[in-house]
Amino acid sequence: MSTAATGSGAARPTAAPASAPGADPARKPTPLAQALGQALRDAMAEDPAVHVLGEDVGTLGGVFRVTDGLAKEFGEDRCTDTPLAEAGILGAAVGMAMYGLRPVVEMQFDAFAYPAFEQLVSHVARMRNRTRGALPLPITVRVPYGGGIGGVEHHSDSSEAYYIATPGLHVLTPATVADAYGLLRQAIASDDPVVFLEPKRLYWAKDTWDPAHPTPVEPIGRAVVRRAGTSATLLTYGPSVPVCLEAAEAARAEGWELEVVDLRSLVPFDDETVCASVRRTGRAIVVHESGSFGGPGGEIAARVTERCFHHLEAPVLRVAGFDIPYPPPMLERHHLPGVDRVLDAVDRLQWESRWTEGGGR
Amino acid sequence: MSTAATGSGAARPTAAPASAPGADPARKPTPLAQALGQALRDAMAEDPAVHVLGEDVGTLGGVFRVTDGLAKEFGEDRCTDTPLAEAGILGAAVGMAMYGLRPVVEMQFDAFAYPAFEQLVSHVARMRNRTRGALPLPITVRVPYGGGIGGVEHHSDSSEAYYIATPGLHVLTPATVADAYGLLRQAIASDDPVVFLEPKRLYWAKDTWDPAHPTPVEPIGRAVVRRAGTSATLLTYGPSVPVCLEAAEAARAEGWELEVVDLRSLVPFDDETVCASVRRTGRAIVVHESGSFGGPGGEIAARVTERCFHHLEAPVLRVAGFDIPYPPPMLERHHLPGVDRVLDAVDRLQWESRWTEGGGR
Amino acid sequence: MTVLAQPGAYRPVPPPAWRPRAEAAPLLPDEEPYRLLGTGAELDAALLKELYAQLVKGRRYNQQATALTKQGRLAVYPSSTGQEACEVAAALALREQDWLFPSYRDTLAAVARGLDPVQALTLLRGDWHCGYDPRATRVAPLSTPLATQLPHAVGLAHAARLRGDEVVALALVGDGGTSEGDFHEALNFAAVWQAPVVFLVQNNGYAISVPLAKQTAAPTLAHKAVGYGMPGRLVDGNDAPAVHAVLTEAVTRARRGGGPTLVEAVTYRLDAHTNADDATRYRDDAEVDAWRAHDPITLLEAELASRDLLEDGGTDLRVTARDAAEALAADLRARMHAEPVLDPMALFDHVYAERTGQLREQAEQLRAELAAHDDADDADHAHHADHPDHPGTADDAEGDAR
Amino acid sequence: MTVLAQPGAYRPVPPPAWRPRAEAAPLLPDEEPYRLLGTGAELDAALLKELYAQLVKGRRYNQQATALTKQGRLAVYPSSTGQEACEVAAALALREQDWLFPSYRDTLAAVARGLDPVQALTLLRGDWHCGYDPRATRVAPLSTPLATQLPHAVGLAHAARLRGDEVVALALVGDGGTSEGDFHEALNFAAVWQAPVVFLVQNNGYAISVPLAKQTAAPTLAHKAVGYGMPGRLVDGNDAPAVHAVLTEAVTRARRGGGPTLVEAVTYRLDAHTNADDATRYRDDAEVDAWRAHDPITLLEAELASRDLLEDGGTDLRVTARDAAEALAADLRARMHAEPVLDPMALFDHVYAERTGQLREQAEQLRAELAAHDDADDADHAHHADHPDHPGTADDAEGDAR
Ligand SMILES: Cc1ncc(C[n+]2csc(CCOP(=O)(O)OP(=O)(O)O)c2C)c(N)n1
Ligand SMILES: Cc1ncc(C[n+]2csc(CCOP(=O)(O)OP(=O)(O)O)c2C)c(N)n1
Ligand SMILES: [Mg+2]
Ligand SMILES: [Mg+2]
Repeated sequence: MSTAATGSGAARPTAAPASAPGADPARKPTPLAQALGQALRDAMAEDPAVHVLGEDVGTLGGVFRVTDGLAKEFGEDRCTDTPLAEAGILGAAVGMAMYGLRPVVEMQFDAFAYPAFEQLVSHVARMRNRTRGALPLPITVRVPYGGGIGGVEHHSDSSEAYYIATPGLHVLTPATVADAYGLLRQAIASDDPVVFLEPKRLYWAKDTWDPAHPTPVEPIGRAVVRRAGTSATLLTYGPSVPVCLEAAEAARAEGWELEVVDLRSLVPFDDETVCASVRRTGRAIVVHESGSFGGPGGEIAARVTERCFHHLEAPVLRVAGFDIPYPPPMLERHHLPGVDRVLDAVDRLQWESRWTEGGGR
Repeated sequence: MSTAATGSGAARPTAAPASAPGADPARKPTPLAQALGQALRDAMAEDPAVHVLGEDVGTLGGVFRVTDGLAKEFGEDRCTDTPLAEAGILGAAVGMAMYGLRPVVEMQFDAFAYPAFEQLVSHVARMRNRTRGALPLPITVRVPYGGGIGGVEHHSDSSEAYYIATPGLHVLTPATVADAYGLLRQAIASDDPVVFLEPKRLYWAKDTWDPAHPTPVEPIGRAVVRRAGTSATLLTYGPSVPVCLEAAEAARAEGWELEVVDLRSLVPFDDETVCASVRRTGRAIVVHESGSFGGPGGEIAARVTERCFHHLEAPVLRVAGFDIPYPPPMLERHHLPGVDRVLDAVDRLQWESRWTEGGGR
Repeated sequence: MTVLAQPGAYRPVPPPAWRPRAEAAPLLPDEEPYRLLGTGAELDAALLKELYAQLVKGRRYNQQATALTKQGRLAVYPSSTGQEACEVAAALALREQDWLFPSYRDTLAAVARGLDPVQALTLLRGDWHCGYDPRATRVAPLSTPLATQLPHAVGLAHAARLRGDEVVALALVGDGGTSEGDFHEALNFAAVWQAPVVFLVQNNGYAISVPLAKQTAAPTLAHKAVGYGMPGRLVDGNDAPAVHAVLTEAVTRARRGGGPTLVEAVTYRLDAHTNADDATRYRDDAEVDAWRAHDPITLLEAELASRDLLEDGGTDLRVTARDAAEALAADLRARMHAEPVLDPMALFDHVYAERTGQLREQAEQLRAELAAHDDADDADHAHHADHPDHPGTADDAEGDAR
Repeated sequence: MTVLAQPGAYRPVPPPAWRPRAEAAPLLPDEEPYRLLGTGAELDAALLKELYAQLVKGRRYNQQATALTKQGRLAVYPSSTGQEACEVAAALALREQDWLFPSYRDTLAAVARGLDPVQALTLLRGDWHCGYDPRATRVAPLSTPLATQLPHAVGLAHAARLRGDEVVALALVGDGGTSEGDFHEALNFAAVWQAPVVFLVQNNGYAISVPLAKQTAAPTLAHKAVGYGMPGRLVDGNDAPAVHAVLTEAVTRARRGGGPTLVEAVTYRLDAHTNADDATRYRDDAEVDAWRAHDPITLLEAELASRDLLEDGGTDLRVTARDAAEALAADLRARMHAEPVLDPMALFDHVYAERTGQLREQAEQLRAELAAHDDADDADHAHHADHPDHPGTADDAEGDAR
């Protein structure tokens, strides 16, 4: 993974001690999962109200080892192995938050968050609004999502469409090690509930990073240009960010300079950064693993078109997973949007002037 | 409600006895809820495998009285009051369907379908695919949806965004009495699982209709033009269909001839009918009650734009509910997209020639 | 099952997995619902009087609220008439710092705890979802999605215990609600965590139209407790001092670190499910009449009479109670007849701590619409409001549909 | 709680709502897990031999499947080593027409029922989700989302009963799975409907790393049964004839219309959770060793020896069993080493009865990609395949991430 560049825009510091990045010799290749663990550790150390709970998060440290060591360091009351019941976990977290704690809930895999759907939609997302602000719920729900790790069925869903359609939730997803740390710290510090989507297949991806001086990152609600370009904009997030960066690199050989925007925050959505890029390039492709129909790409394409219609040289295209149940491990590579599929879409961006076409425009 | 017109296209007959509509003196104003009940009754009479189950569907006949009389007529084994547990209801329906029955499940209100979300997404939607076709699940899940009936919180959600983003489900929603009957019969007859969204505030809306000779309707997967027009296309469904028809009528006074397309079937989606209309009119607005962000409108706008880009004189606009938890009864009229909001959007369809604008096009 | 001889030749070292974690017997409920009225048990006179006054007030509150639905002042009202003993006892069993987790039927419990009835009824009036500050009142928002409030109660009680606070959470749920998965998960968490929480199931015999026999095959709902490793208690839900005693004991036990309790109070909903419901469709008068004969107020009044507690220095408790109840009803009526002050722009408040860009845009849109509408109103504009200000119940909605 | 005097002066007409619906005592499990081995009980020699042969085969199957993960031939394998008595007894307790509802750990039960192991392992190999026809085999797809298969079993059993067929459904779930809401809802539906279904909880002491004590505070999991109004049975899950006897009795009762049963079999998972799990992180060797001493195969072999049933006319049961097990392993190994035939276009099959327009477009897209890829492969094209054909487990995935 080569996505450590912080991108454009002034980075605002997170709660973590900021530092001059690059100056520190302690920066070393760090897997994304480790940065997530560090974020939990630092948040727990800083604020005794932060509690971690979920299945196997304690003794085992989570099946992805993100919570490794927390129970030992902070005690089982702060990092708690719960009974195996997701609605119960999230429901208990609601009560804990009502009493002033800041629970961080781990769902073991994306599809295993579904049992908690009612709690999430009917309570977590709405409690602040229902109570006219009296009862904000600072809950972070960590959901490992997406495929590419050879998991059997129900272990590789991309469930973001469900969450972004639920007002009251913030929906974040990091694609870099710095964001894994920085966004998770921001999520925990936020007084709003956050669905924090962790791209499973990037857990072991590494960036150069210093746990003692985490790189400051952009705040929630801001997208970041990970690679500047002029030909077209790739709008993407999470596990598809490295794919897009690789595609942009490959596209250069064919004469295209693709701009890659890492959305980071699906809700709130950064119309400003996204539209600025698309207005500049005139062409855009949304790339995500989630199915296409009813997926986030539709929203993104629609809103970009509403806002940038007269700047568009071609319709905003979508490169996404197929509209099928997530495939078995041996076939998933055919499902996942890869570099080739992105490049094929770039091909279809109507590079011939549209004026030469017969259409009604 | 004045939406009885069947619209364009040859109507294919449903399983119900077809007749020459209009010829029968038995046609009389019939509420939509009653047509739904009739569809259940006829399906149960025709096929002993059809079973209805849910909370209060038996003795009470459902809180909206849609299943009124079925338990008496077919016995409690065919129309069953279940314990109060939605995951259990849908999960049991899965098992019943595995054994060859055709369960029709009633969820009492939209938000009370959420406890069954895991069963729906992880099993109902995927069972056919998981088993390579060996285990299709002909389950119909009836979900009363939407607002406008003065319901307190959790009684007025529009949850279609969740269902359309789930491959393996058909998602249907009637807006006319004929469709209430015809689409529900088709849903029950379908070997695929169907989420059948019933617009709550149209339950008491009436069309002229004859229960003995139900008007044949278009098949699943087909949209229907409810009102022809040339200025712009309103793409809509369910509770917003009457709103759009009324808006179209009002717009005529201002010189606009709006075409109104009732989508009926969100999955599968009828690109053909929709795009034919938009290519003709050059302008489109998607209208629905569901929240805008991540809602069906994004998908519809995006795919119409992908397919009709060079025919569009303006970006496809969206008129939708706000991105807020569904409001309390006294405020819901400010939330629901009404005639004024549709007309405002029509105003914004860039009627001045775009060539006179300074933009990049 | 067939009991075969088990001479016990084979005795594995009992592995930790299956050593019984608790003795089952003490967790099982008594055979008969616990009762105090008519038993001659020693009872605190002041408590009996307080309960009586609250029951009378509670009944009047239920009647007044139901009347308000007819006047279009409440969107809907799920009455707890007949269940006042449970509602009132739940409120009185708690201390100031404790939390109440009501379901949608339990506004009375909140009112008996001291909540302003107008605030308690906000949800059902329809001007907002929750009309009070849960933290200030220690009353959680009324829960419409059944049983979903139970894990909240567990989490809150657990958090309080971790903080070292002596807080108990009391959560209310109906017989129907016990079938939901959330009930199961909440009780299990509570027992595993030994959280200071008390679950009160008001078994009123029906979940809307569905009778208990179609809801469960359990001997009693209290028997569910043993499956979680907590005590289950069965109490006559129309015997106010008995409910109060059982709950107080459970609350005290919880406060002392003894863990959760499941209490089943057997009672009956004398009114329909809500004002919009027609109860004659699913139950007959004889059954209702049988329960009317065991009205919690009548029972308690008889007890007070038998103990000579109805009159006290010239004042008749019945009169005092009725007067207080009338005062509450009159005040409620008056205040509910005032139009609530509604600000449509509030729709965008508190969705998030700060409005997102999306919401700012939508708020601007609504503001413009409202302004245009005001202008139009002045000009008697043709564009109509789509819906009446006071939407009715489902049955009323016919007039509303187009 | 304090038991106060209840002279019974107040006796309301017992309203239908709270008359106990069943006697509680017969529903409660015995104090000790039920056992047959070593008890001298009368036992069918043929059954003991059959169980033994199946246990040996099952153990070998578990070993072989685990070995296949190391060779990259299975994506993952959750072994049932140590739990073979439960797996095998579950299979043997059923008749031809009955249905088995396995969880993800229970491929062995399916194989013991006669399912082709290669088909049973399809999910875990990763070439498709379910490798067999559930209707033809009366084995439901392995359920990965825990406890979700339980309501399916109830619905199927209920449907069969409505149709008048003598079909019983046996559903398997783990101790962890009992905490899920679906467990609760399924058992409740089963009891209310008196559905012919048997729930077998394999309590192996852990849900991945979480020990039973953090999962439940119940005396035993079998105690949960009384809360639904069904019998709860506790059995030594390493005693194959005991598990078989308890399940057979429950299945027979269900078949005769006697309703559901909850069986808790106390056992132990000797292997790690899956091949990817490191069990030393959460349990110590002493515990594992204690359970190894109660290995179901050793126990049954000792019983056979004590009954002089190991040798039969010159053939040694141990040898026959081992040979049959080796044959199964060899066949499995050979067939699993063959590359599965994969057709990427199958991704679009069976999503619906007919492909939607959306899927037809996407299928065309993939077809074109595959064609281009084939061309490119010939030309040694630079665009790489994003993922290896045989993805590993989570621990292997490091090499997979970019
Ligand atoms: C999750 C959920 N499902 C369904 C409903 C609809 N509903 C409202 S009240 C009710 C019956 C509740 O019965 P019970 O729990 O016994 O409480 P009671 O009404 O008797 O107080 C139902 C089914 C709901 N509110 N929530
Ligand atoms: C709904 C759901 N939540 C979480 C998981 C992840 N998970 C897989 S196995 C497992 C532990 C299961 O424990 P238990 O039920 O005791 O069965 P065992 O593994 O011991 O056979 C967990 C948490 C899952 N598969 N499904
Ligand atoms: Mg009830
Ligand atoms: Mg286990």
